[in-house]
Amino acid sequence: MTAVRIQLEDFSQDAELLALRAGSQRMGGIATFIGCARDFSEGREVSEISFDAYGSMALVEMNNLRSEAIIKFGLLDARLVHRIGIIGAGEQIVFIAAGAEHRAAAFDACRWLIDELKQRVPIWKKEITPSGDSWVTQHP
Amino acid sequence: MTAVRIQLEDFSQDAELLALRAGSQRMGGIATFIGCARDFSEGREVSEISFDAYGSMALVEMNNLRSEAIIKFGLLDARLVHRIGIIGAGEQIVFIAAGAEHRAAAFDACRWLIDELKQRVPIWKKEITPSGDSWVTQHP
Amino acid sequence: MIQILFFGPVAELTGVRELAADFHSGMRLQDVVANLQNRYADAFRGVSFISVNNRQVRDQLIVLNDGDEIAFMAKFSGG
Amino acid sequence: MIQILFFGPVAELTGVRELAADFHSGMRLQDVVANLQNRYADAFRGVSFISVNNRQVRDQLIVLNDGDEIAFMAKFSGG
Repeated sequence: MTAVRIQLEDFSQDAELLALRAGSQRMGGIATFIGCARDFSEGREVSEISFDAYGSMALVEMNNLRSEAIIKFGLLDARLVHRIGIIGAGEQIVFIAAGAEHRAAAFDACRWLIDELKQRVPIWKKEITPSGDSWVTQHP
Repeated sequence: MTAVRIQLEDFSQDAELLALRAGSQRMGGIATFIGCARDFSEGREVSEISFDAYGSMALVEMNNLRSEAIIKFGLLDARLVHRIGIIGAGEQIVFIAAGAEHRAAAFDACRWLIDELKQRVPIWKKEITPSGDSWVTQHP
Repeated sequence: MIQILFFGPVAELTGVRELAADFHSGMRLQDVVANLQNRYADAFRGVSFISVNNRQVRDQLIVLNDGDEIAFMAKFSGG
Repeated sequence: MIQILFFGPVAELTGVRELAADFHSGMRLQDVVANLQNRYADAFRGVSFISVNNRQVRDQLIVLNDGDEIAFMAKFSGG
């Protein structure tokens, strides 16, 4: 299971964290972020979200983000997983984990990774609602 | 499985996050923190860590922290789990999860919760090293 | 051949996800852009980023190579 | 009876985790503290917090009730 993936299937945090922790017993703090599909957005009910990605470029960008974060924050390791396809309300979309010796670096890196992912990774989401579908424009 | 626990056994993030997400499909962002036992601290190898807790007071404080965080950061839910007993190098010690509509509140709350837990919850750690044991004094 | 890719909101407006364009020596990115902008005016109003071979490119004067993969992309909204 | 608890580094120095003290009407926290500080001088140098019934207390003049649980605690180091 590679550290950076784009996949249709759901992910397991237990499996991801086991893989993250396997690399080093010097890891004192792990910060993770899980993005989920909300059932309500911009005043409308959302039944599911459809994700499209430019897979090859998204993987390049996600791998770059991981490498940059490891250097910038002095991480011991980091993982990024993004799902594509149709994701129902309440389901998991994205997983980020950053492991460091101490918690400050882990938190800073995790937040930076999800912020940058939203800016730099070519993935697009369409909200499917009872009153029609619409592509989402990111509000940073 | 209650949202705030002190226990000997290891915990599963998958189980904790399933419980966290069960409460609301409006949860767009979940930030978690996992603290692990490092194999090295203050220049010494650490083989395991022994935790002692004032269980009843620790539970009161952890429940207070959860309630305060939910109000202070507008969370949809939060969970705190702390292990006690003997924990080997590389193993998990503490789990914090904060779920909110948007990620900023989730990150802020998760970080606040682990910072406050270290200040307010009556738990003590002793590092067991090849050259002897020593109680840890917190460096905030 | 130059491979042209559309995704998400852009693909929805072009109605296609992939196109091929004939390559000719000295061909520049701006040549491909001008041609497609003409054909897919609506879709191109939503294009914010262009990549060549998985790398974002701002300078449309760059010279293309045979086999290049060009993507026209709306603002990202993953995560 | 007043129940007295020690944990972690404090318990290691007192050599006990629990003690019971006779309760008498009008008894104040400072009475318990003075008595124990005398008996366990070493351990008490490491005491940073005192709780009565799971709640931190700073005012040692508070009057105790029969059945109160008092804990003497070093600085916390959980997490």
